[in-house]
Amino acid sequence: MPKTIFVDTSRCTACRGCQIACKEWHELPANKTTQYKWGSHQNPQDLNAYNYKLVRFSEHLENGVVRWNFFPDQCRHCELAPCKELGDVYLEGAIVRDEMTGAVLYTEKTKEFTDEQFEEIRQSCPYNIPRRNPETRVFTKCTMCNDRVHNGLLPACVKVCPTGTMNFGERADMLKLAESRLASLKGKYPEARLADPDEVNVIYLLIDKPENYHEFAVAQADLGPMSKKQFLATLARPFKAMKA
Amino acid sequence: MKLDRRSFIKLAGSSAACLTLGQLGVSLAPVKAYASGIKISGAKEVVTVCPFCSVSCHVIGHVKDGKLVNAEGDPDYPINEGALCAKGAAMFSMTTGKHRLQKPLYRAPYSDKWEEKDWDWMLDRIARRIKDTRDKDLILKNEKGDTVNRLESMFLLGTSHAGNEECAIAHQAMRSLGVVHMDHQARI
Amino acid sequence: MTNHWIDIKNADSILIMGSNAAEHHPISFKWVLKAKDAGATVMHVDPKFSRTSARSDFHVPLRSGTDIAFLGGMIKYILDNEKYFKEYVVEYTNAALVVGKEFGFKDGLFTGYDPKTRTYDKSKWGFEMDANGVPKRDKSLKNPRCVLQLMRKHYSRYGVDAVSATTGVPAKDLLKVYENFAATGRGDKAGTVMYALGWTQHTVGVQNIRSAGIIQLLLGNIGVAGGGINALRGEPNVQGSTDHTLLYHIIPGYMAMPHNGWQTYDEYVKGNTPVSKDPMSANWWQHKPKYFASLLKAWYGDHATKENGFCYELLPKIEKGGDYSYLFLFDRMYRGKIRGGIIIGLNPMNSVPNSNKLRKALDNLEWLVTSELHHSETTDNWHRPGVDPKKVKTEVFLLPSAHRLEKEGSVTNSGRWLLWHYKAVEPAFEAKPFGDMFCGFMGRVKKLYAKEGGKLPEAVTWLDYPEKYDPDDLCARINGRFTKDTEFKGKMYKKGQQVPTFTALKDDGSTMSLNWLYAGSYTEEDGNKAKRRSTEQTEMQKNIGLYPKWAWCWPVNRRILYNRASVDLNGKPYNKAKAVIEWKDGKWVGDVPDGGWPPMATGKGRYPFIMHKHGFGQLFGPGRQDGPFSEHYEPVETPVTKNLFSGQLNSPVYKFVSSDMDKLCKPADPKYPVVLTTYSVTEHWCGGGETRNIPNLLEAEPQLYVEMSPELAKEKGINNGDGVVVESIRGRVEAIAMVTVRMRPFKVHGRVIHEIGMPFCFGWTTPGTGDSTNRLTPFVGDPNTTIPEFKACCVNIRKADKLTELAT
Amino acid sequence: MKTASAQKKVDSTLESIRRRVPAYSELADRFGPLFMAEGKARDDLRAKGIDAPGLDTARLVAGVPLLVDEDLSAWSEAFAASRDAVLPTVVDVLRLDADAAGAVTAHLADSANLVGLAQARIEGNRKHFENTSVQLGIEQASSLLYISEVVSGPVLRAMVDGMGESLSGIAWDRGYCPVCGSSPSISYLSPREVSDLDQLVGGGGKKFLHCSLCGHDWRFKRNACVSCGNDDNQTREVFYVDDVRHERIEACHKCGKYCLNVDLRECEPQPHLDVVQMGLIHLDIFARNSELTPVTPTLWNGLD
Repeated sequence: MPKTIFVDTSRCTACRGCQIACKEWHELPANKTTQYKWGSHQNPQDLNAYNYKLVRFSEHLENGVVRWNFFPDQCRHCELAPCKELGDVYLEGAIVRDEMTGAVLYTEKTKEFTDEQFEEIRQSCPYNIPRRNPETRVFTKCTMCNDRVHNGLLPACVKVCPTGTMNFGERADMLKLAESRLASLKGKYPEARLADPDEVNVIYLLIDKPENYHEFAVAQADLGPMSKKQFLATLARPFKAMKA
Repeated sequence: MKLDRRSFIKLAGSSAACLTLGQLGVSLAPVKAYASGIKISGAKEVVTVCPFCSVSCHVIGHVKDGKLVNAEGDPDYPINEGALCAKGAAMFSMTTGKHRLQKPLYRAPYSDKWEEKDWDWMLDRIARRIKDTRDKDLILKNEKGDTVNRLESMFLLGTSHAGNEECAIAHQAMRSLGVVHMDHQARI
Repeated sequence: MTNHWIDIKNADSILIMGSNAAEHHPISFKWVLKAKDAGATVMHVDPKFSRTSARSDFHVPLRSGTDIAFLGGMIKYILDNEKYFKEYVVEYTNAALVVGKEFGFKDGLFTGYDPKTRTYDKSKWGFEMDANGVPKRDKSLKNPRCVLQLMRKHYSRYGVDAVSATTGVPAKDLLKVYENFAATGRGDKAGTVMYALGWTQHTVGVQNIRSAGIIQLLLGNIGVAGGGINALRGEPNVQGSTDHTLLYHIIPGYMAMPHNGWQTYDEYVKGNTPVSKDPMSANWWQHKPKYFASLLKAWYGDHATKENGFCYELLPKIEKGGDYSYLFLFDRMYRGKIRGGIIIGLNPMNSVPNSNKLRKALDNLEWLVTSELHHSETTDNWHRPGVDPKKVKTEVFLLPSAHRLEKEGSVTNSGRWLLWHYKAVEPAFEAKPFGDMFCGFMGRVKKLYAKEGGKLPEAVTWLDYPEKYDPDDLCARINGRFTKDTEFKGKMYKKGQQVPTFTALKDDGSTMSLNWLYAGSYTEEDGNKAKRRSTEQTEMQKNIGLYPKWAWCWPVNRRILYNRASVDLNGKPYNKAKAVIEWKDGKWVGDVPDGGWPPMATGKGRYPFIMHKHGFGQLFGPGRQDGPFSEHYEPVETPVTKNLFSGQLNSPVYKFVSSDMDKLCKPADPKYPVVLTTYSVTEHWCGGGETRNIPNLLEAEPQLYVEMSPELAKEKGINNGDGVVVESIRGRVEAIAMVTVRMRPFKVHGRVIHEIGMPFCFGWTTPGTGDSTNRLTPFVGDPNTTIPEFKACCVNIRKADKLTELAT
Repeated sequence: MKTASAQKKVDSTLESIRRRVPAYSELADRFGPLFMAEGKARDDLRAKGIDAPGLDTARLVAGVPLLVDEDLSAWSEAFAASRDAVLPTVVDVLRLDADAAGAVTAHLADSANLVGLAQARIEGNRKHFENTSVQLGIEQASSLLYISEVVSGPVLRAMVDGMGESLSGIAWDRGYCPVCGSSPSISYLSPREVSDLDQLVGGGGKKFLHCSLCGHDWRFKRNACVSCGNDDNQTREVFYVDDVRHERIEACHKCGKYCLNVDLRECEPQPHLDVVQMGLIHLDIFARNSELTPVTPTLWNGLD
């Protein structure tokens, strides 16, 4: 049974403790950020080689009332991960999945992917997560703190969270928690939902429409009659991959 | 209630009464071998108070070899109950960050640089400056002839970062010198 | 805070106004949400939608500087709809007192106004006395000159329409807040007010808070669990530094600073000790001479004797009515009248208004001592951008100071709890506590005077001052000691032993104490109570979250001030479910009561507001500089030309200075049509010095921004992320536009007024991040406190052609 | 720490001990079955329901634990059930010779004897164990004490589980258990508290002491020695393997005692507190080498 992170965005206050704890645990350097042509509290602007985790800020007016949504974005550690499926086509074992924890991991070998292959793999991710370290060329993203988890420890972002937004445990337990939180919030927030709970191991509870959080809060919805699983599998087919 | 504490814990507290693994023929050799190969070190846990807002959350600092290695909310303080906000949680980096001043610095009039000095040199010079200023400017009587003993040309600004004891002696020092221009964060 | 952090959970209604508690006191919000979870309504009234708004039940945007209009409307609502707690109002407030005939109010001015001096003659605002010198009371509240009737008349002008047109808050939102909060005007409900700098930083700051005080007294919310007026004090030990008084106008323990009108000890005592002829009034300040004498005794030790007025004559005397706060200090410095000084743990070149003037003023010093953790815009002012250091004469001393974790001592939290912090590590590098610095130079100055003599040397040489900084000993001295063998309450104390409580203090020289409020905190019997960590409590205490054995709280470990107002005349709690104290079997149980007298009904009781001369909560507050009732005045820089409540546009008594750099724009100046408010950022601490140096925090909030509504952005042709220039009549600041729906345009006086908001945590010593926002703000101050008006001024904003202060 | 299933926790804790440090495999193999049997007995008793002892606040205020003076024969059925579930495994684990095993089994077959031993254990009546050992021909009284503890454990633990809230509400700041009076075998720092309250939740980290006999956990001051109450920063110390900060020795240099401590804020899944001690003997070795003695002697920290 894999491990799962449950992200309850209804509790998030955007304190960014998780974002900073992630950097500290992985010893990632600070980016030089600016507000110029950006103008947002969301900094850095996007995930990058030094930010595996980023709190996204999104706001809109709804009947004159401000809605301000916070979304601590990170890799979803998909049950069937398109990045891995596609990566395996080019270089088997560069992207691996830890069967015990369910973490999808980018190994040192990922530096051998070409830039085109990286771009395809990035495109294959329904959540736009993969990034590449420009110096080492290794792919980067959230590791679910796999080393910590193997030692019986919580991921750094979960450990630091002061609001109960970040939760971690057995997939079944997290699903149960997610469902119960959803049930209690549904009344007040009719738009409340879980984002792709069947496909991923980082499950977000949203209380507003997904597009009001972030373009990639859920996997793209217009997939026609195909199930998401089928879609992801299609993506990973060699033919399709080469065409892309 | 015929029992006192001593009697009901004497069994649990007595190692003589306790079975050992050796008595069961279990060998601890592998564990002892493992234990001899690991490094264990000690740390102190010190209760302090977060230096930011006036909720004054209590913090347990972990100190190893005289250095702060970790800080966590004090779960026993009934107000924060172990929680800390983002700034409080960053206290560790703030105390240890590279931005800290290392030595007393002196900038001479019209100079374009700082010079490193020692504390005694600085304090001697500051004391001289204060005394000269006071002797030159202390106003013993105002225009009406009232005794006022005021040193208007010297001031103290700050600080709510100081502890109560520091504030008490700061105030006492300033009043003895005649300082009346005195202010700090409470007014901004 | 009249109450304390945990007590917020007891509230039924929470009005957060002038505070962004969730972002700036995050842990306080834990208790807000605990109350919310138990059914309380949480309301946030603030110009900007913040994370506090997001977690409240609802947010009401209000134009900066119009809080009194908003609250005046609530007072009118409470009076018109009889929502006040009648018994409480009659028995415990001065509602029934009859005001003297000289008092009046006309077109924005109270009687006694002198336009030449811009001051009021407050003697015109006195109460009518009976033959015994006791204030006349009309408990029927029918007398047209009783406080309640005068108040009714005063606030009759604050109808919803005028309030709405002034504040920009739609009528329905006003009523939503009024109804909800006024519903606590009964014994079994409580409402609390949480405010911070959003209320104090105005030229009407004190009256903002007075308005809330009036509301809370009307609703019977003072002294009760879940009630009170709660200042969320921002700075780390600002409660303690106020109690121990790094301020010009008072001396430790909230006693007046001597002025030239009080030439002798006796004159001081006479001028400062209130006398009440009412046997029911405790008039606690009648004991002031004991506290004052003990303080002087602590300062001058054996040299202070009853015969020499405890060395009173050595003390400096301010000029009566003189102001020596930042505002006037920096003005005098700008005019070259200040020779030198000390700035520690403070960055006024960034965090005090009109930075351009201040920065120039600082150049005029001959010498400056600073003590900091790091370089700041103040320590390094002499080489700021655009200045040639070779032309700056100031001799600057910069001493590395110890962080709180690097020293031990006590601090006082917002709920008045005295808390000990232990030293965790040695100070980094050569840093030392501020205490070492003070002892270091004072010891030297004393020696110099002993050796060389000089002016009034005994003021320094006679000082009983520690040679080495020893926080534990000082903490004990703050509590106070007997200076000779003394019997107190049947117990013998030796000379040098700790006094057990402030009632042991005397004015005959037999006791010393650095602060009477802290007497009882460090005793022979219990040692240093700041170190207590017991969570022991009775069921009654547990019920409302009182921890009487955790640390200690001033005064006398009383956790909720004025708690005798939480019970009826028989000593029974108005709110049985959340009782604070109760008279049971001939004694008080629960919190430490405000004085141990039996309940009022016994005839041996005292009125509950013991710190006021007459013993009543002051609906009518004749002690303030700007009037006994609050009154709406526009900010000094205002986007409107008239005040809908009177002909008086601004406060008639606000403080200002008038150098060539203290310009103010005219009302509704077309050149500066936009309202600016300033605030803190969660990721940075105040002026930002510490946090700007933490790379990961700077990554998260890297640069100075200005939050503005999409409507204003459109009007000005500004896009999100554009570099902009914000200008006031005093200065210009570069920032990046952050266009956000969290800022809303206001409909004021029938037209749209825009407000923008900026943080003030960035400075030039962290290159590329921006520089002081306070170059824009005006240095005008509240007439009572001289706290400057950071929260509202007028500016304009335009797209920048190029950026020089900000990295792009 | 209460969860749905004690067995599940025992299992995952054993697995984690084996995986992390192979040197503990032999211990895990030998004692694993016993922990599992205890866990099962406890789960079964709890499922069946078990009466709670009376809660006398006056006694508690005076510092007298609940079960002192309590007549345990009211629970003799539960003791019997626990005996049936656990005893065969204990006999096996202890490698008792056939005579001793037979004698013990026969003696404990009478529930009155079973209850008598439990009662003697709670009341600290060591003589009773010595006398009974002699009668039964068992070499060491400590074996009988151990057997009695293992058999009583599931009953007392199920009792504590069943009392739940009422127990956590009592005020108790002493270093011994408010239920049975025993000293703690280990302490832990509580995990973060996530409730339905939409707020900054407590950061956890509260210290709880875990009773060596009945498994009750009670709150204790974070910064005080369990044994002597010393709360001075300078004379208390924590020790841990570098980078494994969540498993530590809390030592008091004033009284020379130590107690192991696990920081549950860091742990996922949460360990079984009785089992986890078996995997921390390397800390006991360090503590003993540093001239410290455990607050409570256990099978794991005797080290010979």
